[in-house]
Amino acid sequence: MANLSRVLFNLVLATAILFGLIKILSKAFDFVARYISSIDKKTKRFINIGIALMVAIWPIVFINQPYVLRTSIIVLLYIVLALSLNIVLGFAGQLSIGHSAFYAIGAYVTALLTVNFQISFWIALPTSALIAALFGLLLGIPTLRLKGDYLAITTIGFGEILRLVLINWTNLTRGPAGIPGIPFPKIFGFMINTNLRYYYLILVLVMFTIFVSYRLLNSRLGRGLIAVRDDEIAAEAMGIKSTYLKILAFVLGAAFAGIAGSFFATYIHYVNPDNFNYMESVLILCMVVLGGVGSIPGVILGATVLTIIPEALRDIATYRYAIYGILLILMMIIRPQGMLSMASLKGGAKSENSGNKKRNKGLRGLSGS
Amino acid sequence: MFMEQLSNGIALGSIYALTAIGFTMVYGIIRLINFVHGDIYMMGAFFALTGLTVLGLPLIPSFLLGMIGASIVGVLLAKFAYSPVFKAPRINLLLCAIGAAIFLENFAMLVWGPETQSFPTLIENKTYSIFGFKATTLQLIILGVSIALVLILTYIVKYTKLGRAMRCTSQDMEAAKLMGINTNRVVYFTFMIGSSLGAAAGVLVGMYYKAAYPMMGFTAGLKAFVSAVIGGIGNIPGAMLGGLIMGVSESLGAAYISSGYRDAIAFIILIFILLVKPSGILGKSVKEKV
Amino acid sequence: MRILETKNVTKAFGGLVAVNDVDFHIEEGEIVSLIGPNGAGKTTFFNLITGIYEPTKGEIKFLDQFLKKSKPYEITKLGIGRTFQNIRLFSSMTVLENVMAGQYCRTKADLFSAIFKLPNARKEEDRVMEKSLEILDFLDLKKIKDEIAVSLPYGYQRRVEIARALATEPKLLLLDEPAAGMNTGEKKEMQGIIRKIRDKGFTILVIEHDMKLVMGISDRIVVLDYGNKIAEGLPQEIQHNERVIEAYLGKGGAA
Amino acid sequence: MKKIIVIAIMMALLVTLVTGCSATSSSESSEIYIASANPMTGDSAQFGDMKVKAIELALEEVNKNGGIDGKQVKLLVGDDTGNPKEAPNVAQKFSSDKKVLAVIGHWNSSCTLAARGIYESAGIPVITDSVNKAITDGTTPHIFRISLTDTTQAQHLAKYAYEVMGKRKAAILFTANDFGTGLKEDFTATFTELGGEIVATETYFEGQSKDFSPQLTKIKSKNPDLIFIPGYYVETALIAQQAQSSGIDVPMLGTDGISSEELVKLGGDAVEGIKFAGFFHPEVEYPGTKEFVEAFRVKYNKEPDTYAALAYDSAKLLLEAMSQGGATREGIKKYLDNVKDFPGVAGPIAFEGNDVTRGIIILTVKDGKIVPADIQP
Repeated sequence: MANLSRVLFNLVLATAILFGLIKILSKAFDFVARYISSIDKKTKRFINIGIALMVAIWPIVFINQPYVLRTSIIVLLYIVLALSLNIVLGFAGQLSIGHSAFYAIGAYVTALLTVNFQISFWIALPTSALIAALFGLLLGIPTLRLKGDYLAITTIGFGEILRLVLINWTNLTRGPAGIPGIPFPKIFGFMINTNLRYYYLILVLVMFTIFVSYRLLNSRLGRGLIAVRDDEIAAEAMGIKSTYLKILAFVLGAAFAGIAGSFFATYIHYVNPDNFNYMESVLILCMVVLGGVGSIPGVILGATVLTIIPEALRDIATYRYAIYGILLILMMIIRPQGMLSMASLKGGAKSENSGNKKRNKGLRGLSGS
Repeated sequence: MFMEQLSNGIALGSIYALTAIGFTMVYGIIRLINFVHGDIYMMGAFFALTGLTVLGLPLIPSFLLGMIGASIVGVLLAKFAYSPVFKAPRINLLLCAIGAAIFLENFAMLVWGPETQSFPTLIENKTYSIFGFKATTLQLIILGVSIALVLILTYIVKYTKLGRAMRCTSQDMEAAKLMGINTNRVVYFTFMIGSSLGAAAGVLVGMYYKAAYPMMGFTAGLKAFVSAVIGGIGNIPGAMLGGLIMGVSESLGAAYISSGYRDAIAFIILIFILLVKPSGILGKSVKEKV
Repeated sequence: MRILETKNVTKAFGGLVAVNDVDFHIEEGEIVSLIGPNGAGKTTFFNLITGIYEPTKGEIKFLDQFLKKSKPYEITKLGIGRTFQNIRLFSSMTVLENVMAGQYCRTKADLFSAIFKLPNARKEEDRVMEKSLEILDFLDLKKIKDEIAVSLPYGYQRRVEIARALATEPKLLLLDEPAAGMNTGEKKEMQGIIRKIRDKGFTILVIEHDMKLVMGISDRIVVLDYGNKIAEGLPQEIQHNERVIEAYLGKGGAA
Repeated sequence: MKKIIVIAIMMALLVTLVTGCSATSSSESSEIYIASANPMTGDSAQFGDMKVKAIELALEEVNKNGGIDGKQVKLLVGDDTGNPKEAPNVAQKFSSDKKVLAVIGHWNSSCTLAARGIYESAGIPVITDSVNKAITDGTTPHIFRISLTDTTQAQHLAKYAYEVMGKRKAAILFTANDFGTGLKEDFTATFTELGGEIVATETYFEGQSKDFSPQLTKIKSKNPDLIFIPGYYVETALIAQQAQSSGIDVPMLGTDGISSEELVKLGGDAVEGIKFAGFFHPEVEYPGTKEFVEAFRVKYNKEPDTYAALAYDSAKLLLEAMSQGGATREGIKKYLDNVKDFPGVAGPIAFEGNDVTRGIIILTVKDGKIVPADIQP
């Protein structure tokens, strides 16, 4: 008990620092969001190209720092995962806390295909996505009737059942021992076997995920999805078939999680059921919510921050997750809408978190005109 | 073997039930999947253990220390972590709960150390056996406490003024506020009761297994959640029923199907029940008004 | 031509009969008002037509087609658009996006062509934009098209809901209390809007409490009370109908 | 105004934090670093905790006597959370940190398996105590194992059960991780080869399962004459208690995973008579054993367990390697390759194909104390 006071002191100090930091950053995020929503299309394109260039040059700058490279790769991997959940949660509004199941399926399919059948990674990758998507369909159909908390617990259940199957079906998965020795991917004799090459591989996958997310969001299907998320009854009354869209979201989300899993398997060269537990799903969920549900730049930021923070805190090993917990709570209190929320990017009111409160923004004068 | 497995299941089920009662009560009032419940349960066990070993208190005061300590933690959480986000979307509240759970687990690890600590033996554990059913003293105590708590809580919620205030708050917090109900107090009170129930479960289970460790709440919380949902989330007798169903099905599943799939069996039952009756066995379904 | 016809439509919630044996019809190009005291079953009747509830008994026929067990989105696709009494705009969308979402059932680009912007999807997307802007223009909403819809004042939100319903290209438009909560000026404006829509060739069924508005726009009025149809006729007839007055003012109120 | 003050204070705190961090990392020339990569949070945190305590003890002793070549040896602690996803990050961090000369760790086999490639390509020597046999398959010559593989241990135990204890019908209750499954399979193979029979195989999850009554009831109905429990002490203590209260009176045999004082603390009289493998016991004395146990007790008020002893030996071995082979990664590796009869507190150490060459001792609980069994293999 003697260390109780020390622990409390450290944690209170950490809370105070985090509180200040988040307050300051919150202002910064508002500023960024306002800026993004104010700029025109041309500048936007210019900035996007700038960011893309920076991301492309990044590993070359840090080529001699494998730790930085590795962390960057993990960040990119989680960006794919968070964006995949964003399709389910952010676009369709379905609270899924079993997302790591699809991640696991992708990883195991790739591991099994490449190790047991010596099939090329380039075939294993789409196969993983496809099979994960199939499971997405399998989960999506029966859960159509369920909403909110009930859906959440069912998806947790699905994740746990899958993990138990991975542990117990030893003939196929080798059980808890996992599958080691997943080979490096090869393309036309060119082997992806360094951090640098892996970086570009996952970067391509990230770009693809972002591309699909954006195009989906700005298509008729995306509008339908957001409509279902915002108000399912109104959406149905507008002729939107919510069941189809919800399943579509599950399938797409699962497919991208499968892609992430496939990359994970080939990068770590080892899969094991422990990687894909419930906490992993929770972590992905946190990334989406902290970043801003539905907002693509927000989710990317969320994944980046939540991957880097535990790395940065690794030196204070035992305090690491206690501080992580405090961070989650503070974020939800100070900035419930997430770092870069969907509405703030549209230039909407910044208090979109205030639920059903109707917002009036300088339009009073127009009323009754 | 069947009778023996059945009594194993009931014993286990009453432990789940005990944990699920507090969980379901908080859900019933605040509509919050309280991911922290398992960790409150752990805190309760550790507070009581501190009372027993460090402070050298006897059993009953230690037990009370566990309940009081945990309810203070619960109310502090409600005040500083939950109530600021009540008005935000549900998912924020959920994340707050997840954050608090991660925090408490690691806080306990920092204060009490990561290792499993042994609970001293305080009650002589005898085995009783009737018609092939077997039970130990502690199992009977746990079952008895669960049933007593269901009755007491049902009484409080149904027949007292406070219970009425709780039900009002659960249906419409804004309206309850307008009707002059101090909803903040109701919320804190709910957390206080819920947390002390969680702690009671933690202490009893700690005594039963003679062990307490920082991660003990994780699985317990998840099982409580599942039990509560099976029985009809928010429904107090339902939690008891759900816990027993879980315990028995796990026991029989481990015995006749496979011990490796034991936890999966609980989830399969859960999913099956949700698909047939999404509001749980004793739950009432709520339709959205158009 | 009878665009919509119901026969003996009944809806019971447990023991409570919300809509009882209602026969109803609406001709193409008409504006019909559905009135009645609170709790008379008007909104329930709307929900029956739009497929949110399934009738306990009776049948609904829309354009020679029986709506039996049809889902709301199927009915919308057939050509019934609606607004809601308690406004249900898509809260994260701008005005324009809300209207574009309304066009969902009139488009058919699949996932693949939507994501890769194949020619057919591109063309469709352009058409949706064009059409939405046209509707916004028609309802004088164009200048606020990029505002988040739910952040607008009440009157505008109602109008956006109508715009969204029009975007589904309905043959029959159901308006559930379009003027609720509005001041006199706004009500007058709403009256103009409803007329304008009818002049474009839409058939309109309105639920409304404001008698002035109802009398001003309706070709025909149907009165519900406790789920029963108690009267039907031209505005002047309804104004003097004893049962209607009784229903509104209670027994003895007619005296 | 108030806001500005608050922000200013936050900034000041932040600045002190940042400068504080960089200050600690700037003075490195006079120090040598080794690292511990073990679970410090999560389900297995207690094991990492024990290991770090033991390593710190070893470093303290050396530093008190002037360090290595006048340089103080410091420990960097990395948390792998027992999760194979995190382990490679820890490995990468230590590998790319040039000042880290060697790593003790990864307690979990899955973590070692996931991370070993990174250590190997960085050429950093690692001493692990995880047991999966694939770790020393020859592809990673920088990874040394100071504990026995699960296979060797299982073979020793199966022989002991069959030949010394004279058991013929064994039931197995194993923890569903790579350690438990590995031991279960190898034990089954050897035991049946010798002529014994496995009558029941049941499983559970470490850190999650607390109720074992269905498994035990099932085992009871098969009438075994031995229950083999490959797992760790917390669950084993619970299993023993629950077996006792459900009336099972069959001898139990465990692995090195339960070789800890905590077993007796948690299990009470239920674990009396249980036999298990160990690599270390205070009463099985080698040079330094007594002093180590005494120092550990004084410093931490705890009994050192097998993991602590092995971690202590690992640290001592690395320190010796630094002063003998030079304070470089390669120097340490070369020393480890050739070390013969290094006097460890858990017995002399030499490596053969990167695996330590040692036998097991059989321990048992007698009168609430862990003591060596009467008959050793």
